[in-house]
Amino acid sequence: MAVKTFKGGAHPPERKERSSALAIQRLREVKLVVVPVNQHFGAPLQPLVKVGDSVKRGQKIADAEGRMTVPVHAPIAGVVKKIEPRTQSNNSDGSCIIIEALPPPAEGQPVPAPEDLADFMPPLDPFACSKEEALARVRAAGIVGMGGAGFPAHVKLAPSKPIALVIANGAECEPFLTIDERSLIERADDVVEGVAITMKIVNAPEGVIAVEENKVHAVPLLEKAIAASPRTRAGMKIRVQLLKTKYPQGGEKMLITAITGKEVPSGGLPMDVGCVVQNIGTLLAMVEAFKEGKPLIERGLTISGGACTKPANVIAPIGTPVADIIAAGLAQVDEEKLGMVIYGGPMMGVAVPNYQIPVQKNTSGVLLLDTIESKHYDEETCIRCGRCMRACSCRLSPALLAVAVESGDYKEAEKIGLLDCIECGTCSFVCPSHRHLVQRFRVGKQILRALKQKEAQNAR
Amino acid sequence: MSVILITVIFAAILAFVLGIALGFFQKKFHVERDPKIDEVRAALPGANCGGCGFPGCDGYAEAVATGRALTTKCSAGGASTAEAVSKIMGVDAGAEDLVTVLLCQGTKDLAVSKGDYVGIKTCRASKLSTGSVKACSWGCQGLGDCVAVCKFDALEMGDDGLPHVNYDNCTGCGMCVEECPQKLFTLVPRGKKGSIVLCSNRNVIKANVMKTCKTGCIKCEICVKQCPEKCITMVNGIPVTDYDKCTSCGVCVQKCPTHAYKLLETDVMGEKKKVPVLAEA
Amino acid sequence: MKSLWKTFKQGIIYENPLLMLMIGLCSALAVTSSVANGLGMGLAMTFVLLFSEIVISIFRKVIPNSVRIPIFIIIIAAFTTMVDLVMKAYFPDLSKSMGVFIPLIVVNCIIMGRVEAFASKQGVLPAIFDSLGMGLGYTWVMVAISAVRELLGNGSVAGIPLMPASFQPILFFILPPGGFLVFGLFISFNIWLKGRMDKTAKERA
Amino acid sequence: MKGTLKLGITLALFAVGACASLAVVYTVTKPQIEAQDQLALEASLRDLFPEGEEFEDISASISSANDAVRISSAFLAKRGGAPLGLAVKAAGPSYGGQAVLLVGVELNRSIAGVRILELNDTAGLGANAKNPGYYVDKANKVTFPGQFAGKFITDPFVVKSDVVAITASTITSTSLTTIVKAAAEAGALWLENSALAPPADQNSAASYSGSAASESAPEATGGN
Amino acid sequence: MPAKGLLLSSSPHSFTPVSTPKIMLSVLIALIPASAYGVYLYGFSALALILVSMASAAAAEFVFRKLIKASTTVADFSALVTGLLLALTLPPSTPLWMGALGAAFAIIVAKEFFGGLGANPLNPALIGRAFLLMSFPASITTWTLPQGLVVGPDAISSLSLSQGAVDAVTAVTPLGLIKSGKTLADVGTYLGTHSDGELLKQLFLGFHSGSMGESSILLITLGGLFLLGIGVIQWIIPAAVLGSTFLFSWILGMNPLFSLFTGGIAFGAFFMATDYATRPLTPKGQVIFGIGIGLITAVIRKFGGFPEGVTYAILIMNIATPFLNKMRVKKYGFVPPVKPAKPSKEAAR
Amino acid sequence: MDLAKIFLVALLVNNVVLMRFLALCSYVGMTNDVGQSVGMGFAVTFVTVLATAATWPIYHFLLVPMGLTFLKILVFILVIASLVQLVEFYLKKNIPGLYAAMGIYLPLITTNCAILAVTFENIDYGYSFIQSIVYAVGVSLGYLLAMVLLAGVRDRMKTSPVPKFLQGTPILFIASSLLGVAFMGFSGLIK
Repeated sequence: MAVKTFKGGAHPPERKERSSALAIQRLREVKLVVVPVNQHFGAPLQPLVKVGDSVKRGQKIADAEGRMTVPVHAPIAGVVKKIEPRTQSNNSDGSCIIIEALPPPAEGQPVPAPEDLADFMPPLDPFACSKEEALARVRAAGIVGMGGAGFPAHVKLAPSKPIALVIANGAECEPFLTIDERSLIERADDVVEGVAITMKIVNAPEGVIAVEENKVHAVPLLEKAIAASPRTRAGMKIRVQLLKTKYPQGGEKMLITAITGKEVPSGGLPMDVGCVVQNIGTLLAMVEAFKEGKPLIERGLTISGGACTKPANVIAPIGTPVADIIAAGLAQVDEEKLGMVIYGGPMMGVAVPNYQIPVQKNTSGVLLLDTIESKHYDEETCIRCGRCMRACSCRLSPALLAVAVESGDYKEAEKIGLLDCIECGTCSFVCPSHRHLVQRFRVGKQILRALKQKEAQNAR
Repeated sequence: MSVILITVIFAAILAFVLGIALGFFQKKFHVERDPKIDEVRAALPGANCGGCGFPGCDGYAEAVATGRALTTKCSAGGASTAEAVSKIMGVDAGAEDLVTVLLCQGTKDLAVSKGDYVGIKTCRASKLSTGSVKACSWGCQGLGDCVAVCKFDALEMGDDGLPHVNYDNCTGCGMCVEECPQKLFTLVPRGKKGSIVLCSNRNVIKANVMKTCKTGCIKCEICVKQCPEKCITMVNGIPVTDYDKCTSCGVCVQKCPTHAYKLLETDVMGEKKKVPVLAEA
Repeated sequence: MKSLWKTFKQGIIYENPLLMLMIGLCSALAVTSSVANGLGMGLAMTFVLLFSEIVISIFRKVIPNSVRIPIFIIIIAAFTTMVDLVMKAYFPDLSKSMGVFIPLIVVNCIIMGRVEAFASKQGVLPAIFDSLGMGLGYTWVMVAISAVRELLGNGSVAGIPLMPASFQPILFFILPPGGFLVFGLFISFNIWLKGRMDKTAKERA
Repeated sequence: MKGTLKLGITLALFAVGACASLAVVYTVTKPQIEAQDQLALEASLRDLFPEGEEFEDISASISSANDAVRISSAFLAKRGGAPLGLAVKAAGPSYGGQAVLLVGVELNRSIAGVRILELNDTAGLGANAKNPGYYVDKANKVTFPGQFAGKFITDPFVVKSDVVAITASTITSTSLTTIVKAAAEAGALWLENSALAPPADQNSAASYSGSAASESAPEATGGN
Repeated sequence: MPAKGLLLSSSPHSFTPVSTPKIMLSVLIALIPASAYGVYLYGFSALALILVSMASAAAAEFVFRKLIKASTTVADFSALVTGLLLALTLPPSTPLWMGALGAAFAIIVAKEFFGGLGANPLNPALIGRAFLLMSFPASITTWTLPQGLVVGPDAISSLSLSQGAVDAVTAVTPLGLIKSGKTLADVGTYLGTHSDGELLKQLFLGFHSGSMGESSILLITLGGLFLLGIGVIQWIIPAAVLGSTFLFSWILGMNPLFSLFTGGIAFGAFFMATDYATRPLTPKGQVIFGIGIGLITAVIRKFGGFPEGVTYAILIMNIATPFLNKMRVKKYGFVPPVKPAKPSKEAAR
Repeated sequence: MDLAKIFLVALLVNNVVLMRFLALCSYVGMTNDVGQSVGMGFAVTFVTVLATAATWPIYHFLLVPMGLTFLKILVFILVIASLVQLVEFYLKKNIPGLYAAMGIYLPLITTNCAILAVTFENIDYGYSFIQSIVYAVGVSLGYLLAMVLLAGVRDRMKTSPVPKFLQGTPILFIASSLLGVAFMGFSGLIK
């Protein structure tokens, strides 16, 4: 099989060996969950419950009107204790619904019936129902893109342009993270099924499961699953594609370019080149939503890092404080060595002040880095070596862009592609002077957007 | 002798022709414009040296007259010209004399920090990346965006991690108000009397305020209850003084359990500015 | 009298045309490769400035505003030509080494600037002091720059060898790039000096 | 229109005043300026031919064979009516622009001396040609132009061979040598045509001993 | 929960092990063969020149940064690189104090005045060399013969070269000979070779007079290839410089191989033109940059006042760098601007 | 001297700003950004050529026959000043588009010593009319070149940590010095 890739990028140390062989564990006992009301990219939601309400597992607890919204469901059965602002995994304070689990039935008391605890939707056959029904189900299940910003899945699955290819993003190019790899190995059938469902909904003739070379051992399993799938027997075309191990191979745009050779136009979406890219976690959530009627109330994540003495791949209810996963013994941390906590991968994740912060729909991993791994450097002056320019997967010129941003020349910065930056962090990674390039671009984008907004207002 | 004669005749004719031509062209190609430009232009030396960064004296005069340039840019004319130009332009600039006040007292010792921030040393960047370096989401980031933007040397980063205002230099231009990502600055008239809360937290969980900052407003509303003039109201979680009624009696300042209340005339702008906040509170 | 002295002092340091106002730079760099040239240029410049300011100050009330610039130009050009002629007649070597820069005094921003800003508004006496202050301020900087350049680039000052015999002249300093460098450092030095003086003045106040 | 007229008249009055005074200065300095040029030239001429009493301007009748070198003027030095030699003022290109040289030619077609009138080459390098303290032959204190004195026009005039170059200034050396040679040849030709010098084939140094004959050109021992 | 403060920063949180000192160190290593050969050829004086120049550069940087109360940056080795590069472009017989002065000038005026590493608009080592060339033209153009090189028997008489002291023979560089109107054959005679091929071979191996940086094209190329191999420099600029020098020399009627094997063109192509701070960043800009250097070098060698033009060619193209940086590659997904682009909503995973 | 030689010498070898220090006021003042410097450069080119075309005939057909060559300075500066004024009036009224692009630079040009120097040198060097025009173009394009190059360097220095005591004008002169060093490479290029 030909190994495909894109131009540019870098190869940070993978560090996946720590957790790649560990089977996914399920966290069963949860005492308390902190569910952020807003976990998607789009308009804010309103809580549907109030303090003191009893909720069932899977019950909708927040929703809003509008296309760019996705409801949130109770991950466990329990009682709403509080609704108040808490720190979320993006470091900002957001309204959270705090649910305390029902106490385990005392001895001799009747165990509550499952239907009293859970409130799932009826199963739905995606291959038999209409497209509208399927999309409604995806939204009702609260599914968002589980890899990145939390883009509503039902919007992504209703493109305005014809789709030729569905790509399952199994690249998992971030160091440390192995949850997708484990999912590919342990749930290959479901992954194939998820691709098939997606293909059905967007009416795509072909599906590709893209896997980086460092996960080549998952390929035979996937190929077996494809061969065994009733969907491929019914004529659906699904295949596996190996990709070179390189960061940011899992970036949506890079993935599309690697597989199809096409480039997503600046400011455009994957559908502009006839592609839909789905995260592995998202595919699994969709399968569950159709098969079991189960909304997105739990997700898999990797807990790893140098200070994590016992790494793990776990499935935990959304809203579980990571500290509770560790307290439950699924993973262990050496407090002494702990230097940094990151929600997400080391390249794009967010450094947070503690690991009390709950798991969210888009939390693919939690890294507990030791003090050596978390060494950050002070900036030195740019020596203009040009490494960032060769590494930039978007063919931007980070060094020049940084100069434009620093000198406040936002017109120039926009011209040379500030808004095209996907913030993958490759440029900062390769910089020998340890320039905080991506951070600079983030700040620059914020200012540029504000300027443009002002301009638009003035124009009016 | 003939040389002198020829010279004189030549010069007379040349200059006369030039004079007529200039006068004629000036009339013929006359273009209406703001008389203020001409006024400013007249006050400038006319060296057209370009030292001001504008294309010639005309360019600079136009920039000044339309408010695009400072009145002090003419280097050829020096201080006297600057004065004259300011006089022409500055007559109607008699706005209120404002100064800036920082609405945060979260020094390094009093406010709890969230972690050790590494990255670009600007407040905007730290806020974007960490939410807030301080455990208090509303607190001063202490990285001096305000100091950097101040053109008048009126702000200085103190050792306590907060910017300090030098009220002699502050012109109330409002650049810091614009720049602060936490919106912690406010402009008040110079010499204003009355009390003010030097805290901006709008934390709805009162119990958490004390965990993050020892001098934060904990929304106890003692000030509202104790004020003899009844001039304090809670607005959006922060007590606000009605300066029409405030008599600077100082009751709120004394009663405030976290020392968030201060008197503008003494504690903020007065001689003994920044009375150290007691840590035991 | 005190204000006259102050006018004079302005030009020497605080509003030094070369270092602070940064006008009239061309000649400051072009002819400062030797002290003789620098001094000659400075004095020629002072002469033109002095007489232009005097004449214009005398006639300031009869000059119509709309043609004042051409009239100023005529007066300045006349004095410049005189200097040019006199130098050609009596200092032919100096005149030759300064070449086109003597006639170019006419477009020196210092003269036009001072005439417009000062002489056309003030009486004769202040104008004299202003022109002397500006002219000498110009001259001392010229001499200082040329002294540095000549010393480093030729080992001598005003033609007198000062460096030990083993000194090898650093030609860079009498070549054009050296002029730029020395002048840049001079400005930097003056800014520092002025900062120091402002500081002490403030402390004293 | 009346205003315009008034402006014109005012301007004219100032111009008249300024120009009149200028004209006065001009008339005063004019003879002095003209005298300066003449003085400088004569000083050089006398320097070349110390015995010369009068110098006849023969500029009109001389021309250069070398296109690059222009003969601007030439003077026949005489003593008591008898010709002593010819001084040729020649201009040609050098490193930093035009160089003007005055070359004295003896009647025997050897070079009486070379004076550099104008040279704008690099200070410290090519400009050393006109530096009286710079010796190409330090032992004998011979300057660059000084080394030409006594050379015959039949000599090769090749830099780094029979002409010693100024250190690190081969171009200046070559350019100046070319000018000297062209001027000397033009001068010798004129002398021949005027029948003041013997024809080329009869050239012999022994027949005439010039003032500079004792200064022999240094052997090529220095420089690079 | 942890009592101590954890590190908070913006992503990425992982960094390459490559650092500025390591890059500079690798340049120093790449220069070792050429320097060592230079020392072998010219002996102690060359070694002393290298050491003095490097020491002076480092000291100048240290003292200057102390004076302006900035952080000390000597530890990044960049000053040492500048000092070494400068020493390699000077005649081995340069007086030591000149080397020290040039290195100090290069570091202070050309580098630190503009803000230090990465901020200098022109190559400091070349500015140092140009400064010395302007200031002491005689010394900087006085070459010595390598130890053991016996110039051809008729060389002295035919080329009128004079001999001074026995151990230090003043000499001319091959380019110097060409500049003074000699032919290739004369150069061959001078170096004691008998055919053009033999001459080129000798030039390539480096047995002729000149600066240490122009002696052995072979060793310089090896150093350059080492830097290319470890990714410190990229191939575009050296290729463009060498290619265009070859081409333009040929067009202007010079022996193109001779042009490549003499003078500092190889040294300039690999070590000077690739200087990070002063070369354009964009590939297109680099191509034009390299071609410009080749063209100007050939033109100066053919028509200019200097036998060697690489120094000035690189400096002149350095000035053009800010403009060449505007020649960018089309960014990912570039669409010709019809309407203002909208922000991309996707983030890489 | 052929025309190409005159042109190249004026443009590169004796660059008007970097080697001859003319027109420094605008060189320092107008190089804040590249666009501005280009505008100024072209305006100077235009006026220099115009001034040369006007002063050369005046000198040779008016001043020389009348024996008034000593009035050269006065007449030339007056002619240039009036010329600039007239061009400005004309542009402002009739071609406002061009005026907006270039006209704002015109007042600066009256005191630009490069222009006056060119007109003088045309006389001193004894150039013919055509030679004078070529020389004028060469000099003014040399000015444009220096302006643009400095603007480029300045643009780059905007984000450099230039030591405090050199910030502002001093570093401009030092940058010019280094540009001059590079331009020394052209010396001797044309003999």
